[in-house]
Amino acid sequence: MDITIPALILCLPLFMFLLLGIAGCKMSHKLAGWLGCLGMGTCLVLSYFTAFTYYFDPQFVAENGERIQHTVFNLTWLQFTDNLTINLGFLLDPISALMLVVITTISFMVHLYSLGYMEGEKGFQRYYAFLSLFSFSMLGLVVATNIFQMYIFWELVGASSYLLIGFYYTKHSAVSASKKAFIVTRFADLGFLIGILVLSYYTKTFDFIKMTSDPSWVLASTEGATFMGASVLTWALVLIFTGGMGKSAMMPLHIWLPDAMEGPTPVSALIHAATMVVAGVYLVARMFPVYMMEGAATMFIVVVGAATAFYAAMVACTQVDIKRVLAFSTISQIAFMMVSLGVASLGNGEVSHHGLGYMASMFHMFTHAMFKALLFLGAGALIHAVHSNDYTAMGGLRKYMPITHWTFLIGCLAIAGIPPFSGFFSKDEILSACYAWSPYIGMWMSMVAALTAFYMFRLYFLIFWWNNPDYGHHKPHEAPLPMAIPLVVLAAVSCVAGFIPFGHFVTWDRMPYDIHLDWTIAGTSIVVAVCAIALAWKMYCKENGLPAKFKNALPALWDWCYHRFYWDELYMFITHKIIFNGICRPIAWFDRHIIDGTMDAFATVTNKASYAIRGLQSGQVQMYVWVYLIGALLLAGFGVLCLIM
Amino acid sequence: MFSNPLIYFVVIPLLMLGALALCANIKQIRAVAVAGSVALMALSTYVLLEYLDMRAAGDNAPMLFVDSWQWFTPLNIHLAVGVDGISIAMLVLSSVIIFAGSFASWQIPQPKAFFLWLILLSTGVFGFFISIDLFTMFMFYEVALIPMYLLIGVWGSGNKNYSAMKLTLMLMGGSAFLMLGLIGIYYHSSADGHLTWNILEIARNGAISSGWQYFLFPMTFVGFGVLGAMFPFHTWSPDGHASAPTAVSMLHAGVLMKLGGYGCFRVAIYLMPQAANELAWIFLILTGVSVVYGAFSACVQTDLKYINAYSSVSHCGLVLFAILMLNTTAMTGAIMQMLSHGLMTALFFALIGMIYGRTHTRDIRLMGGLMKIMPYLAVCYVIAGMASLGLPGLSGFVAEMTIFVGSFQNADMFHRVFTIVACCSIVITAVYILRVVGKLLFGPVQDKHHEELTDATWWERLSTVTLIVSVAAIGCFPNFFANLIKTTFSPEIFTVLGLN
Amino acid sequence: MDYSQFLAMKQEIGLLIVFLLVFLYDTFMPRSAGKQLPVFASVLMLIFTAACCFCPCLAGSESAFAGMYETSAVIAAIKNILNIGVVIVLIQSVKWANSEEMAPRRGEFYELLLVTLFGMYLMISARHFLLFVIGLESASLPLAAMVALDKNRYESSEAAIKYILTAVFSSAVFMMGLSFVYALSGSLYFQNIYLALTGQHSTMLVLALAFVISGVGFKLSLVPFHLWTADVYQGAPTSVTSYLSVISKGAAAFAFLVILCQAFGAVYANIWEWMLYALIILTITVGNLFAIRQRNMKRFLAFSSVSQAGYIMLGVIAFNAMGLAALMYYILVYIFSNLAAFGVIGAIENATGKVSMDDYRGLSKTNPRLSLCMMLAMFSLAGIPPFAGFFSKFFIFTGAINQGSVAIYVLVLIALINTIISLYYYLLVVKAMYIAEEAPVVETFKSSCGERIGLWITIAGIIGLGIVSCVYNFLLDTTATSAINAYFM
Amino acid sequence: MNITLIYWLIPSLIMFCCGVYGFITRKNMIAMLISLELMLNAVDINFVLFNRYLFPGQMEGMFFTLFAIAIAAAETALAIAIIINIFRSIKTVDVQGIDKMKF
Repeated sequence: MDITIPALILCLPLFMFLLLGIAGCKMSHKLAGWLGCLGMGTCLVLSYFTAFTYYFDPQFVAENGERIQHTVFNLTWLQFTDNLTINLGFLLDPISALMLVVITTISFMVHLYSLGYMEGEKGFQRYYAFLSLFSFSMLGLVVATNIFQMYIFWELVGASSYLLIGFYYTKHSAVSASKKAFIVTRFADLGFLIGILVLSYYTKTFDFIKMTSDPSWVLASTEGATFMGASVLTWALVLIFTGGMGKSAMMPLHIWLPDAMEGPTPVSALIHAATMVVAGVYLVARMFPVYMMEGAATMFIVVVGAATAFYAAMVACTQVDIKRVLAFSTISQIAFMMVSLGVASLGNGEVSHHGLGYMASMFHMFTHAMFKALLFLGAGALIHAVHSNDYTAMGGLRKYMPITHWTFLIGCLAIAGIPPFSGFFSKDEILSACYAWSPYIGMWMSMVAALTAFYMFRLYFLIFWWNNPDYGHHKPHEAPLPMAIPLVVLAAVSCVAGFIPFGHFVTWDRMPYDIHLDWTIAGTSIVVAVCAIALAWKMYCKENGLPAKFKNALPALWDWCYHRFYWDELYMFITHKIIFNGICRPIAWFDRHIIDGTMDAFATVTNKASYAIRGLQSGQVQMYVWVYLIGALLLAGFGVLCLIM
Repeated sequence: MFSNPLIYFVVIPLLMLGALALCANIKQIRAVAVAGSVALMALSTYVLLEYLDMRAAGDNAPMLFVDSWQWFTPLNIHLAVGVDGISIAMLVLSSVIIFAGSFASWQIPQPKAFFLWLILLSTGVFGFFISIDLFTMFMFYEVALIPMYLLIGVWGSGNKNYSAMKLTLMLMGGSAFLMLGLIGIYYHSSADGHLTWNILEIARNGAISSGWQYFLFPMTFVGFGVLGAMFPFHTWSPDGHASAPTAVSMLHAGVLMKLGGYGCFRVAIYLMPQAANELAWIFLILTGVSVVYGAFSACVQTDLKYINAYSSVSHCGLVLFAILMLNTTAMTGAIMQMLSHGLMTALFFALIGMIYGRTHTRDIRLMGGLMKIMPYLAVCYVIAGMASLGLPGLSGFVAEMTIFVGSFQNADMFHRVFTIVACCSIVITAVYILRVVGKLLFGPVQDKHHEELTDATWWERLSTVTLIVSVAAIGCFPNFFANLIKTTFSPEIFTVLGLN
Repeated sequence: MDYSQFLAMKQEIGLLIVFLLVFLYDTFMPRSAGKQLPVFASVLMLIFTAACCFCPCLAGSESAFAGMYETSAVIAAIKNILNIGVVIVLIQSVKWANSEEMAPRRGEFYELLLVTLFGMYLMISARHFLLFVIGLESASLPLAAMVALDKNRYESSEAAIKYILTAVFSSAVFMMGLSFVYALSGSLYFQNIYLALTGQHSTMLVLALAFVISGVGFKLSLVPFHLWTADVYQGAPTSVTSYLSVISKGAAAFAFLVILCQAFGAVYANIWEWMLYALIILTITVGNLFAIRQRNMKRFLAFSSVSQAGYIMLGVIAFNAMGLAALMYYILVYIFSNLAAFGVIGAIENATGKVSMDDYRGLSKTNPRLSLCMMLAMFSLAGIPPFAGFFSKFFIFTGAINQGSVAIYVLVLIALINTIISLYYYLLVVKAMYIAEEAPVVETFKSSCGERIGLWITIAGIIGLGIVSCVYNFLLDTTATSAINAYFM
Repeated sequence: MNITLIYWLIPSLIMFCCGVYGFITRKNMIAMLISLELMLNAVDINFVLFNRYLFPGQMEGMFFTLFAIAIAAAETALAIAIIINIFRSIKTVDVQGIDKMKF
């Protein structure tokens, strides 16, 4: 495939960033906005074209029907050693093509949406510049040909998410949220970096294709090397996965994501729902053949994922801020994908159930991106309408804003896993993969699915039904056109996306594979979901005392969930009390008073000494002579001493 | 003698000194400063290109433009010059920072005296980087050190008397050890009694016995290390930087501290590889500590310059750390780190000076929301911060990554564990950088009087843009610089260092 | 006896002629012409110095009086160095010598000064202790008179009495030591002593050496024989102080080296190396420690000169040609640097009578040039490149380390660490002049022509002597080929 | 009895020590000068003795003594002159009075 179009896909957003970032302040809001959209639109078209060619052009399919991994270009960016080199390249394979589509779609939708949502905001141009920067980084991340390129763009998406979360930089909460997001992910990235170092030290390569095409060789290269009991490969993979945990907000590194909702809602939709947060999943998928080799690592992934999924779902049931509910649902959904990746392998180099989990995970990533972006944008429309994030300020909105209502409902159905909406299909694949791996994990995940359905509809009912508060003189208004269009488009996608024969496009070994619905599992999960929705309807459809009863029935549980199991408090304690007051301050004190004190002490001692011996110079001749004589004799004595020795 | 381009690195500053002495008014002084720094930049660029051409033409002598003129004949002291990739990188760095610095001190009081001292300092710096004769090297080294005293003492602020004296004495203390080390090297420079000060010859002879290396290596390494802000000899740096005027902080952190790292490599390690190899662990511990230690203590500072000084301790610690790793990649990283740290610290200090010049305070608790008031400076500050916490695309990232990857290639567990310890600094760096950015630039405006402050003037913009562009250049095209530096590690040096 | 051997003493004879001319001028010219005496003397001395520097007849080495007296290229060189110093002192002291209260004693200053210089010549050239003692005494006794020259100032006389008493005491001890040496070796000829002492090491010899060293160390003001220095420097008229601090110190240093090498060289390794070792450490350290707290500039420089003497001694302990060359070079540079400092001090004292460091505050604002000279002098004394002091220090260390033993490395390290202390107090002066914010004490004034010329010369030396390598090269070549090398091992 | 060198050396040593003692203890500067003379004379005696007993063949010690005596005289004269000068200005010859310059 010729190089220009992929290169353009990467360069266009970067160029837009520079253009809007440098010249933006001179432009009018409108111009900047439309420029941004134009750039992203072109990018969208180009990447659709690329993806299309990749999937449907026979030249990318080998004789045995395997889709080949195609490196469009791979430029040397920084050479460390002869075989360790950072390349900037463009790797085209099923998942990267998939991600190209997802990213550009969502990004374009958000660009469009923001025209309405961010209208008249101060720093509108800056906002679009940052959006372009983010799109650039994310695209670079997904097409990375080597793990270090991924790390580079990994950092860049972190930075642009920092900038976008802190977009309202005069708001304290926004600033601290952005800081939190950056530092937590930075911490995770440290793990990622060390993982890369360890892996590259043994494999002597960063290149994905090299590593994944023959993972047994990776295993061999680290053969026998262990560190603190575990094999270094386990260490490396777990550490790399830590990076993924950070970006994808897995427990215990999830705490930044809810706060990240301080950013503008479209940003949350783009970064913190659809694209950046799935980077972790993407990373693991990218390295999947290597992870397959290492049972411990995959087990770790499954455990973390399962725990996170349940935890987030629990918390989501109690949150008041609608964006937070969505944030936690995102966490839990990503956990789904992680688990599904984990269960795709048996850890001994074999895949379980034909690697269904892998495909399911990617599938869910795709569908989830769509409906979660839809939900967030809907939430944005609501917030835009009632100027508050809390459902307590909403209620009965279905009458005021029908489009939002219907699209939001579609989103909820999709995530709850009701056929024929897209979520149903992907989630069903995941569940069947889980059951195939181990029934316990399967049941666990079904329970989480139930919870998901419950809290989503809790949210839905609380917003659109529940009661009819008096909105006073300014009634909530329907979203303006530029905001409405993306909602509709995404809703449409969420309706049909489930019918894509996904197995033909994305599988772990890139061989086509037929999805067949396992109706026993599908059926049960539908039933479960419906029950959950019914419960939600019972509790929240009309204003009533049930929720309060519920709350009072299990106060402890409710408190813990409401306070997100006190994770933030724990982190506050560790960072402020222990690290800040327990390490930094003592060190600073030590530096000023001990190290520097010693240096000053030299000077002081010298001064003291010079004061102490001043008596020698008493001004008395006889004293002088006396010193002289003693000196001479001592000198003689010293000489004799030396003579004896 | 004047056919060699290198000599002009000393001649131009001297001419500038002469011209400055004749200047009558501020306009002329500025003209001289700008013209001179531009000339230096042009010269360094010219040398860079020439050098690359010659390398491309297959000239793999350890140093190029080598030339040497008799000075003190009986002692075999020469004025010997020569450059390799590292020195050229340093020369370019210095010229850029001097250029930026002379714009940053556009409105300094008593400009004449100030620029006289500043240029004297830069004379020392350039002389140090071009000379390959231990004696002249040491001479220029001290020439570069002493003007600091007056620059800080006269134009400084705060507790300047104390800081200036402390800085001067501590650095001179370092050079005391250094002098002994150098003389010692001279007397063991050759087996056949034909003693020499010339680095290349000493390296070629490799006659320093291991016993003496054990004695001389620490001497020289500590001697230079003091200027490289090596723990525990770094305490001059916070006070010194805090009191120094803007341009001096820029030059000092940007260039002068590099003399330390450069000397450690060029003298201590290059001439005494064996001791370097066997004693490295001691200094690895020290520097590894100072990387983390500096970062931690930066987290709680409230004075902008203190924060920066401590981050310098951390970053320069990384330089020495990487040099001690004794492998090509890590050393390349060390040199790139010198470049990157030089540029971004200079940028930091320039911005701090500009902010201080407006708000008259450096206490981050008394400032806030500057992004609203002086967006240009604020944005530059954010960029500098991003460079410092290692954002890809800016210089910090490539340097640090090269260091980490290089250091981690060491077969020995100890080195790798310490590399991981050093890696942790990237998180702590993020913490203190974001803390400052958040407190200083974001949030609501703290002090109502700051509302009517102005944004950067054209000369401030020029000086910052220069630095930012260079930072970005390194960050975006690292391979160019990496290769430039790698040209240094020609086979001869491999043999000397026992690398492969 | 063969009177032609007097011709060996060319420089002494020349000096005597200068002395006589000055003496006759002073005696027989009318009082009105007295005001020209300083210029006359300076010019004469200048001519004489120039002649000595460029006359080829001094290159050869001769000896006279059965080897009591010896001259050679090296010796001629050190004498020329002293001459140069004297010329500068004379030029600088013109204004002071022409002042009112000096009018009756103007001539004496010059005569005494020339006589002491003559004595130093003898010290340097003597190869027999009798001649040496004569030189020593004729170099030190007239100095007492010169110190007392300012007879209406009490400090002057106090300084003088302190000086004469301690000087006589020390010479008594010194001669006591000599008597022991005589007893041990049966001769006062250096080379006889050398031969006789070879292989000897008796307690008595050690005692004798200690006494001898103390005697010369007194003139060099080595700790603990230095206590007179500060008071005398402070009390004496500034011109005399500058003369005392550089010329007599330089002569004594060289003579010290000659004695230790040519007479006692045989017992270097096991006896006086270590004595000197201890003395050097003491001298440098104690001198520095005292200097830190001085506020009176002359007293301050006194202590700084004490520690400088310690550095000079490194050239002696080096016990090799490089050390000798470095010592001579150091003396030369030290002459220029110290005289620059004293030139400024004298100029300010003559103009305002202020000698305290506190009075130098803000001097750079009122008298920028003087303060610049002072700063350069301080930097040179502290050994900051590119000024000559740096080179002299570097070379003296190089020479010392050339001796090779590890102990010397330690010694040099101690010396180097002391340079930090010295840098501290030299910077104090710079700080007072440039950094102190207080209002200037000394108002702007115009220094006299002589002072200005003197300062120009010294500054030129400070800047030139290092950069222009030929001086040191010349010294090292001469010493490397001189006969004294026979005594080094 | 046969009078050996040692019999002569002891008195000279005693003289020297007396000189030192006097120099360090007496307050009157004239007295200090006298003690100085004692020391110098002790030195002279030494030289003469060594010459006479150890190296009878030659005269170096004798000559040295002659010169030493002359030098001693010169010193004393000079010292007394200065003492008188001091006496003029502060009307005392007490050595402990002259410590204006110290530390």
